[in-house]
Amino acid sequence: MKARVTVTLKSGVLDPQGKAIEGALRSLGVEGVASVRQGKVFDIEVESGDRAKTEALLKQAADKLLANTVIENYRVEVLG
Amino acid sequence: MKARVTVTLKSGVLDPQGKAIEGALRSLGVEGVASVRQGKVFDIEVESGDRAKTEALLKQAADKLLANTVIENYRVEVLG
Amino acid sequence: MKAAVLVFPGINRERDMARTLRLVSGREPAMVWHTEPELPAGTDLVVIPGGFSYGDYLRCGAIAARSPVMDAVRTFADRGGLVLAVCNGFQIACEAGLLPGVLMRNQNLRFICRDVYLRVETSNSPFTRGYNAGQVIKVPVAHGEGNYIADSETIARLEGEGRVVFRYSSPDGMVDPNWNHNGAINAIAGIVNERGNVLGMMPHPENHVEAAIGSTDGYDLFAGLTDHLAKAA
Amino acid sequence: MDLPVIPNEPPITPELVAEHGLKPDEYQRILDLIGRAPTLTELGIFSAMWNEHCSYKSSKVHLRTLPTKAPWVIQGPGENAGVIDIGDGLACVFKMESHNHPSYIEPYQGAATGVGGILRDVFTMGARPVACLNALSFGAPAHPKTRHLVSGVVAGIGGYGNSFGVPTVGGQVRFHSRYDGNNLVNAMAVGIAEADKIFYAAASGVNMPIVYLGSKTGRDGIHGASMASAEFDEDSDAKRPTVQVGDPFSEKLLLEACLEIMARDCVIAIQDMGAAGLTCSAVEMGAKGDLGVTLELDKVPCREEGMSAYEMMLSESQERMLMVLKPEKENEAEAIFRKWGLDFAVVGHTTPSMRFIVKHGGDVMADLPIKELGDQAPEYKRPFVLGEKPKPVDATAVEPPVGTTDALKMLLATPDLCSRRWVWEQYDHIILGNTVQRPGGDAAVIRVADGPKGLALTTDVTPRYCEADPFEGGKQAVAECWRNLTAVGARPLAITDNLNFGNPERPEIMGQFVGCVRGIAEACKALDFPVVSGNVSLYNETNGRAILPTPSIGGVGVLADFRKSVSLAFKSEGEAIILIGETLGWLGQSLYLRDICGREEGAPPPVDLVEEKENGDFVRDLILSGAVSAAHDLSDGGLLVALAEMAMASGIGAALDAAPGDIPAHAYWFGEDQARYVVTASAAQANGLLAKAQEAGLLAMRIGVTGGTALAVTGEMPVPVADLRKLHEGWLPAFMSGEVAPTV
Ligand SMILES: Nc1ncnc2c1ncn2[C@@H]1O[C@H](COP(=O)(O)OP(=O)(O)O)[C@@H](O)[C@H]1O
Ligand SMILES: [Mg+2]
Repeated sequence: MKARVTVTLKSGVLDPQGKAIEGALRSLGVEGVASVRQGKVFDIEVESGDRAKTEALLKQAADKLLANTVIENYRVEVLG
Repeated sequence: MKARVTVTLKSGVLDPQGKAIEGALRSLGVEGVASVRQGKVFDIEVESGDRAKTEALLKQAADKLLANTVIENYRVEVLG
Repeated sequence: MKAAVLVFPGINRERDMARTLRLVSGREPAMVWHTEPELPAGTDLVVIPGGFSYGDYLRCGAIAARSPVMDAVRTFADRGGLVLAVCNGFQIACEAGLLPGVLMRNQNLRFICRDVYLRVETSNSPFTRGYNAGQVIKVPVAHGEGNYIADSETIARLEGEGRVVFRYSSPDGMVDPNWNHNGAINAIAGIVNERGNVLGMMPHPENHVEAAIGSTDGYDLFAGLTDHLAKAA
Repeated sequence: MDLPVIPNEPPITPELVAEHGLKPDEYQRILDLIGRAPTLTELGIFSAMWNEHCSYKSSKVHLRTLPTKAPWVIQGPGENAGVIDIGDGLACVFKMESHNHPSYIEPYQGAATGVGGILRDVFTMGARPVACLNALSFGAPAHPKTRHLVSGVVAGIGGYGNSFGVPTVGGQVRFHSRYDGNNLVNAMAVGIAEADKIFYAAASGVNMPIVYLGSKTGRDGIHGASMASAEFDEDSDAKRPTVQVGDPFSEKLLLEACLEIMARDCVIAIQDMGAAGLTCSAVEMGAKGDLGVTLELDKVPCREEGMSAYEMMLSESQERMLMVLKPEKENEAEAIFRKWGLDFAVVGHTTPSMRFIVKHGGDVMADLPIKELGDQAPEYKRPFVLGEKPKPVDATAVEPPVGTTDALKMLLATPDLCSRRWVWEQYDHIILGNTVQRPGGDAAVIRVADGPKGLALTTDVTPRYCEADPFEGGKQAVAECWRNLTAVGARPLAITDNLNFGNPERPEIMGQFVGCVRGIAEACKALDFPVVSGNVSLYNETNGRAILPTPSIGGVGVLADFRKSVSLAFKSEGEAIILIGETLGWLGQSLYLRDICGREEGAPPPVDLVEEKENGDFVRDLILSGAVSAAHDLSDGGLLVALAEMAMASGIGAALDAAPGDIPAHAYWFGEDQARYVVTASAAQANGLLAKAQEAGLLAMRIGVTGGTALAVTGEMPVPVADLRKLHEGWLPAFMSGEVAPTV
């Protein structure tokens, strides 16, 4: 099955990259962006064909490695 | 408005990060992951309240900065 | 001193560290591969060196922090063993939960290699007993993600308990945004854990221990450690 | 001979031949050689082996004229990298290579994989890399793509080298509108090995296993026939050839694994997979060892599904190696590679047949004569015209638009003379703990092992000189390189060259190439400074407009004791400043003439190689005997710029005597006469030094004294060194952040 894990910074955690991107967009003449926060996505292919199992597996992957839960949240979507 | 730009590697482009993560998951005992490809998300707040305008603005931002279109694809979603 | 230098795939300053430990203490450190479940018997100092463990892919230090050897390091630190974590080592220590906080991208988003000035905040630590509090030393940095960040509560605790050991400063010891090259909160360059036996720092004292190669300002960190361990033994 | 049966392979059409970059007469040569029409895979293999990049077909006849021998040369051109003896049983292995086109398409990855490629060339020979350098040419700052390219290329070089763990200690950066559509990225790597443990590419022994090591093969960088191959597929987007992505982490593992199996004596032959990947490496291994090679592509570790033989043979996936292992050591080697998490597969074997045979899916996809693939590549004596030599510029006829100090301030803030700190601070230049002289000086100096031996390293070329007079420009590039090594006290040993030019099919471009090579050869001979490795990059042009001829020269010198090297910074107050060499005030092609007077013209300064050698040997002796406290060679910008650099490096100022009356002041201060150095010495040592020079029949004169915090030319307003620094350090960061460059 295919799935996607999306990892984003918790609100309140500073995001220097996002800030820099805001600035860079402005200097490129892209006007009207109020704020940017950067995160990660992981497109994952899983051997199992079972939705619930896949979800559990990816929660495990996210907790153990993909996200740093001190500063990040994650979301798992099984795409099928 | 809130929107999300998702940037992923084009298929066929080597993803050293994804490869390293696959290996790490395996050695952490997370079994059953066939492949991982890593991408980026940008959660963006835009000043305008207009959906079409927002979309156009973010397409511009992605083309100019957020994505490296030589090796990456992107997708813009306006979340409202 | 019986030092163990951890080696993860992609780490690249382990030789620099080993050479410095040899130079200062006169003893060859053990090089310990990341899959080892245990540290060599009698280890009294664990060093997590700099580099790009696992290419710094995913997050700096994230994959290395989950290696088998890190369980042994945790046990060692819990028993009060000394751990020196430099640069990528600092990132690994944070990811492994040995130290609080996170190291984010440098404020200017670029890798920076240059000599910086550090104000030594306390000499009351096995890592800094070779210096005087308030002393300014010059050591190099070489990192892309050294911007120390933690929540305000953690920062307040670190400051309140005197656990900020090194701070980026001007040559005369003033904290000044112009001399804080990576944008770290409160110009934090190095911290210790609650117990004071784990030090994480971004700069590379191991690269400044010989006059012919730049400066000797990093020497006293290792000399102090050697001295401390000799007395403890 | 059985004709190979090639299913699903299209017939070869003239269009396909052209898309593979092969000329009709070259195709005819293929037909004559194999006696039948090639398969697509074979056509791909020929196009890879016979293209300019691999075969050097336009340049070979001229490259043969370069001096490549000296008693200290262990391996000259022809292997992955050159090897020289640096004494005490140690060898220095080094080479420079271009990654120009990929860096224009995708600056970060293009530059990164350029660094990766050259590092592999060095450790393939058994050397541990100890330093990297680079030479970068970008378009005009005002060109809309320039900033993006600078930012990506510099980050890519740093990104790869920093992670791999090698210090990047030097290089060059220049800007000129002639590089607008064709920026240049030349990367150099330097390694150290034991002199009797060098590894080569030539296979030996029949029926030896050929082993594939490193990362998996994907569809990276398959070029030439990209369009052609897409036509044969439904799924053409998924199979689209892609940009190569560098993986410094895997390369670091590959380094450690290779050095480990070399130390265990497992390796007979080794070749990295660079341009044209598997094709080039396998053919070279066989051809150099007078052996045939059979490859079984079904065994090649692939990253993607359904890769064809054609794709596997042409893939340029990075971080891969091919080896011939001692059969009895195969298991030991495999265990080491597995420990480092790398792929290991036996993909073929050597044969006595002198054929290059490629099998895939039970079919023979290629069956070609191996020697002819390499050795019988076409070789051209392309017609060339040597341009007319430009006339010298009469300095007395050049009206100075501004005063001396103002001109200095303006020059220090120009794109070509400003500080490159913004660049080299993104490179880890201190890792390994051996960097004695960091970027910013004349040559970098690194300690070898635990010392006291040191190496000096630099890259140099002045393309505007080469454009005006290729022969003098070629000479000058070598001479400046030699001079930079000398200025830190090193004995120059050998060079690597990276010859970047336009389209060689145009006689005037070929003329530039020939002129530069002749100049390089002449200087190398005169200075006893042989060429041991190099690379040629042609066709650097867009819409008929070529780059400036840019033969980058990378030089290596040795110091018996690195502690004897001196830097260019003034060391203390009250020291005599002494100029060594003759100053005629040569303004032709100078930066003063170009950037202050707006005239890009005239003959470049001639290089007197005898004088160059005498002055250099004299300065080196002074340095090694401890008679001078600082030394700096004179190049771009001339005398006053050099003095400003010495002041800025230390914060110590100087009081300088007025220009002597016999030449115009601006020509004295900014002329770019060659073979000159500035040194400083204590007042006590200065007289002895001047007497010694006189005895040797060399020109040396006291021109001022160090001290204070300003640079003061007699009769001019002194300028604070701090102000000079601000100007010098300001331009590049301001340009890169998108601010308007600071005005003077
Ligand atoms: N791309 C680069 N990478 C690293 N160092 C560089 C680069 N470009 C210039 N430098 C450093 O900046 C200094 C000045 O360069 P340059 O003006 O070319 O020196 P020179 O005139 O002595 O040849 C040198 O130390 C050089 O190594
Ligand atoms: Mg110089």
